[in-house]
Amino acid sequence: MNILNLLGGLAGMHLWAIATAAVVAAGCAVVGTLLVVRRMSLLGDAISHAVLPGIVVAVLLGGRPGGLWVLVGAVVAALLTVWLTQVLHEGVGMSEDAGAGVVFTTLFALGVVLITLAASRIDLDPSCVLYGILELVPFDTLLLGGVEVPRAFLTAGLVFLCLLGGVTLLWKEFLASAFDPAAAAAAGLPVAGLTTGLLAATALATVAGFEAVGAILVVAMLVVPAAAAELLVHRLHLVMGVAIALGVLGGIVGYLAAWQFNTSAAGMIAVVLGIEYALAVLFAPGHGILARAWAAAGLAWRVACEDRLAVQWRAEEGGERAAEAGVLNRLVCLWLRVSGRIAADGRLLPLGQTEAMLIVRSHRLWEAWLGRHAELPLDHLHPPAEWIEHHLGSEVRRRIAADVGQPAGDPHGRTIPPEG
Amino acid sequence: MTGPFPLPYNTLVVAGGMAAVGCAAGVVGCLGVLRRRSLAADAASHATLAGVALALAATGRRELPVLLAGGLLTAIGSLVVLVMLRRFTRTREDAATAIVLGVSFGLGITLLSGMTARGIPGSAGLEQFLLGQTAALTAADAMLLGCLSVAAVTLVWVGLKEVVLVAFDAPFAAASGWPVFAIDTALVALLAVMVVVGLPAAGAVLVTALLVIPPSAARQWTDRVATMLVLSGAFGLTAALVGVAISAAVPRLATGPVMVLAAAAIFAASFFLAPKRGVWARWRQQRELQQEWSRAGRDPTQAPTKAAGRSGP
Amino acid sequence: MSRPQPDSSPHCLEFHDVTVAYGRRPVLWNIDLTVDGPGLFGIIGPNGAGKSTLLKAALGLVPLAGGSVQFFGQPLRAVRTRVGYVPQRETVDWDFPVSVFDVVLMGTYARLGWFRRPGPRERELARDCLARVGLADVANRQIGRLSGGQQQRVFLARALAQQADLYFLDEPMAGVDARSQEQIFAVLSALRAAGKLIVVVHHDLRSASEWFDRVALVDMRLIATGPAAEVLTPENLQRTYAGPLDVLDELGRAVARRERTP
Amino acid sequence: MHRWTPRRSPGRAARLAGWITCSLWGALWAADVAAAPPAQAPTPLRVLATTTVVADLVRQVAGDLVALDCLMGPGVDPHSYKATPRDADRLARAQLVVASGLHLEGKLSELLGRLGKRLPVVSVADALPQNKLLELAPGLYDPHVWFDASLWAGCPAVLAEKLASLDPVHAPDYRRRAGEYAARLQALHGELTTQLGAVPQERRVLVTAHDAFRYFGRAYGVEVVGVQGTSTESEAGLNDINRLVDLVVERRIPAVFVETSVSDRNVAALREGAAARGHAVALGGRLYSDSLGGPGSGAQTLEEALRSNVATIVAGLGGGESPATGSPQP
Repeated sequence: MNILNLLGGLAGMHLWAIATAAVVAAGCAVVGTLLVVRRMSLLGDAISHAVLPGIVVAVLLGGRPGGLWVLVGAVVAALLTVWLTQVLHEGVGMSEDAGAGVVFTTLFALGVVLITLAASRIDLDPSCVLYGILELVPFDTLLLGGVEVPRAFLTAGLVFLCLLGGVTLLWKEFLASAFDPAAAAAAGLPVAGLTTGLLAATALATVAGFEAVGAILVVAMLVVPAAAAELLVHRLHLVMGVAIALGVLGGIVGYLAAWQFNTSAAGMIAVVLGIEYALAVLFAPGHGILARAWAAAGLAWRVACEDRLAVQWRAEEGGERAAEAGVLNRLVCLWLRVSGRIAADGRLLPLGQTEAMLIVRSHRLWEAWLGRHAELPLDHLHPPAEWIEHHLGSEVRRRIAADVGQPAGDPHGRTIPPEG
Repeated sequence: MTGPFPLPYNTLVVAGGMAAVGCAAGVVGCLGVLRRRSLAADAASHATLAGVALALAATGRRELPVLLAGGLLTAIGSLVVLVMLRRFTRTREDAATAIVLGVSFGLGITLLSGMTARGIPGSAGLEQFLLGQTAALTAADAMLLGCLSVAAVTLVWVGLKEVVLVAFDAPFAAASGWPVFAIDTALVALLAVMVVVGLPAAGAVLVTALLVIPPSAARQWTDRVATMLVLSGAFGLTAALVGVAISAAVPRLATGPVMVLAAAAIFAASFFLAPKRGVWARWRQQRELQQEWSRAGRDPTQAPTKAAGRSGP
Repeated sequence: MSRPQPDSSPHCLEFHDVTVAYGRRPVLWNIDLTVDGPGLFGIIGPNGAGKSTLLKAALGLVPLAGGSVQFFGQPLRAVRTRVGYVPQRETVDWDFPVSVFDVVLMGTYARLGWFRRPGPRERELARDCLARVGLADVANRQIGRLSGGQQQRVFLARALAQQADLYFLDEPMAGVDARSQEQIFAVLSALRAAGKLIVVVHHDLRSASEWFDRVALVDMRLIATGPAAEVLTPENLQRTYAGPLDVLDELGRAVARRERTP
Repeated sequence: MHRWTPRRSPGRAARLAGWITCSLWGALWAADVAAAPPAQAPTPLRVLATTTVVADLVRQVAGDLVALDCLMGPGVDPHSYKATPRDADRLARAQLVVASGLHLEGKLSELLGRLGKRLPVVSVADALPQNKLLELAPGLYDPHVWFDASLWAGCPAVLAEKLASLDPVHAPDYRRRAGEYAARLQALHGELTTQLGAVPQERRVLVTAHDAFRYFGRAYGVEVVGVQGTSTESEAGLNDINRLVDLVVERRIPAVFVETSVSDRNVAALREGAAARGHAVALGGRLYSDSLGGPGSGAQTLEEALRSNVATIVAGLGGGESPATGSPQP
């Protein structure tokens, strides 16, 4: 039974399960982005634990798992968590994370005790809270317009739409309070209200996800896509879009992988989200590990080429001849020849000549600047100039030249080539 | 053979094991809270599940030491990943902790479920590590937990001044030559050991409570680290014993969660009643100050005699 | 321990072509500075000039991108116990459960080494240091219950307990009431009289000229150094506080992004 | 700064994600209609049994006339069963789902009730007369009915009728085999009763890891106690273990038993507690409770499992004079 067989013989059921996972992931991504950006991820973790007693009490009072009352119970439990953490923080000056730690572990323990005490009357069992039953969601359906729609999908879909709607409506408020809460409050935005709203939304997303992937794995869905998106793009609305996409993708690939390896879908989805995050760390444009390694290699190559040109220019200027041997040097010479900067015998061609002149000019101008602005003895000037020559552009060179009074020679007396 | 007091054997064994774990968790937890590493311990505790599953898959044996050893490996592994995330990525610490927590727990469940689906013998019972299986503690288990707890507390007492120095003022510690990163790593490793020792007691999800609640309660009573350690150990021990007692009295009640609730009760009491820091004490102080001012207000010459509370900057 | 003779011995403190970068962005460029004891040496410059970074780089709290720092002619590792440090106040959680006396005792930990507990000799020393900064009466109070000035003096007492020959103080006068400033300065003068070298990061120009024997003007690079009277001239101050910073900023960004400046 | 997603206004990025979800939903609606199961299956009926016990029942009643698949393998505890996507796939493919019923399968049983609308489902134990069942709590019955062979004998007929309605061609075979199997079960019932008679009355106390043997106790006059409750979900409390240690010591019970699908740490703690009170309790052996043995275990059918259980119990509880320290059979 390989993947193709799965897609071919699909009885629609797997698609419903995947769709549910995707919608839950999307809802979590919407809220998760704001949590991660406002450094409240651990509140997301706390809430996903603390909703348990809220849910259990709601079910004990007769609410159906996944029904309206359970949503209310969870939101109340979430807000209680946040309020208690605040009371501890202001009451006795406990740090936020220790306070949250005390509150959510206590509430979770209360939830577990309630479940075991009332085990006979309700069919909630502790491990189903932790696992979720995504696989069996398609069997619990409602008739909607002639089509059997899983109840969990409807709940999750509804939650996703109102989260998306709420966030899009209050977009600028969330953006302002996320970026700089103090300024937003000063500008009259109800930052406290927005925060409470965000945490209530987190509780909603947790409950929507609770039945599908279990309370704990909702943490993965809340935080991981948003954290990965934050590495890839830098505008808040893009981060949210990418987070939704990563969440949905994680849900789909996770479910298929779970089918392939015959294991829990919720667990595999969390693992796939983890892999997505690792890939984001690796391939993020700009500051990703590969991007940084690529840029470092690029710089090293540029420095080697420019040093070679400068050495050649100084040799032709009658200065010291330092022909470096070595593999890198041969590679650089090969490239310089191919790119028409030096001739076959190593002499500078016009293109090489102008570039080399600019490098030496940067070098000697920087030595002049250091001589003037920093108390450095003569023999200390060369190493910093050797480093800065590769980073000085024409406009800044012009400013330095003006600042040091257009000197003809550098502090060592060698002439500074013109800008040309 | 009824012992000196007619407590059943199992209750004694469980009480002994859990008392040691509760006390050690309280003591080590103090340093975790002071160094703001307790939520990293939460991530480590969720990671133990994957370790337990791997240990069973690798060795096929179900004895507690084997499973706990597996749990320790992944707990420390998750803390290493956490450090690497903080150093090599732009992701902030709270998000990184949540990532490690969520993904490692997901991995644990994936492994467990995969093994059960493949009918690997004994994998069915591993869920007990999620919520703790205290009542089924045998003497050998209790002995193991006891020794680890005593070792942890001794380590804390021996290296106390180094850890407190680093927790209080890391730059000063580094400047005066202490290897701050090494001391931090040792503390986090000790937290991971305590997470694993606490696993059978409270389970992967609640073991953080044993490391966070007693120290937070102890902090309300004292301004000295040494006293805080002793108090936190005592609170952890008391919570454990109360949890065991209740679990022995009421049928069908798991010991782990009850221990956590007992610790929470102790914390609540400390939160309100502690002298100086407690809410009631502060409220009383506030009221006295207002009364003095109002009296002074009526009689301008008689300013308040003693400056109550802290003379703020 | 014999005190090094000023002329023949190596410099108390020597920065040799020190460059410091946060991430890839340089904040201190090629600092070359030698300081001889004893005396009060001020590091002066505008905010964000990298003054306290220079201090932290010397103590190894921030990695050096280039160059080296020597203490009494040796690397810091060899002479750790001869160097005292007073960090900035906001680096610490003032709700931490320790008393004033405990904090000062921490100054003695370095000489005690691993696992040994402070004994009566260390306690006596701590009490003496507390007396020297005039805080003997609040020894058992939790540090959070002190004023800003008192907290700063606790840090100073802790440094005294290190019994060092060279002291680094990072903005000791920031946010401190006038009376405490005088008390701190009195202690520093006493140290100078005892032949110690005290290096202080300071931002207030007015008090700089009267307090310090020698100063260094720093703004991402070393502008001038020497006796306070000669260095604190209007021309130097103008170069420090209104110097051509934009060049260094542009360069810093270019280096960070591995590109050329525009 | 390289940017791989085009610059969009806030609403449009979110709408893009919304659009993806909708198109996904549309595609699945079409796939659902196209892949509806064909009405009448010419090939053998695809039957999915939930537990190994139920699978054995289907095998006995239908033999090779149906393509039988079992959801939970040997050694899997039905109370805490977690479906994987592939299990859900097997559920959806089945033409008839046979479950044990009375909420044995935990969360799954509730969903099987709803699945009934789209797919024929039969819970054999639900059909048994309620007056014969043991009530744990109002409306909640002990689901372990297969330990009373005579009671379980009522189930083959229920299954046969369901199979007949779905596969009328073989209806007579189903009814005949159901009748034969019911008769064999009744005979087995008698046989087990006589075997257990060998154990003296005061030693007939069966202590096991979880409370699955109430029907067995009622049927064969054995007092039954489980460390954990009827569902392995509710974790054993210290109170339960202490209570059992007292029972084992006072009644001087020679052996206690572990089960294939339940963690045996509870029983280990129980034996240690009793030993501390000076009463050495042997480990009587491993019983088959919620799941039968795997291939080659000698207990693949219910009959073999019951016989193996009784043999282990008789050996453990002292059919002879001294409590034989039975080595735990696989």
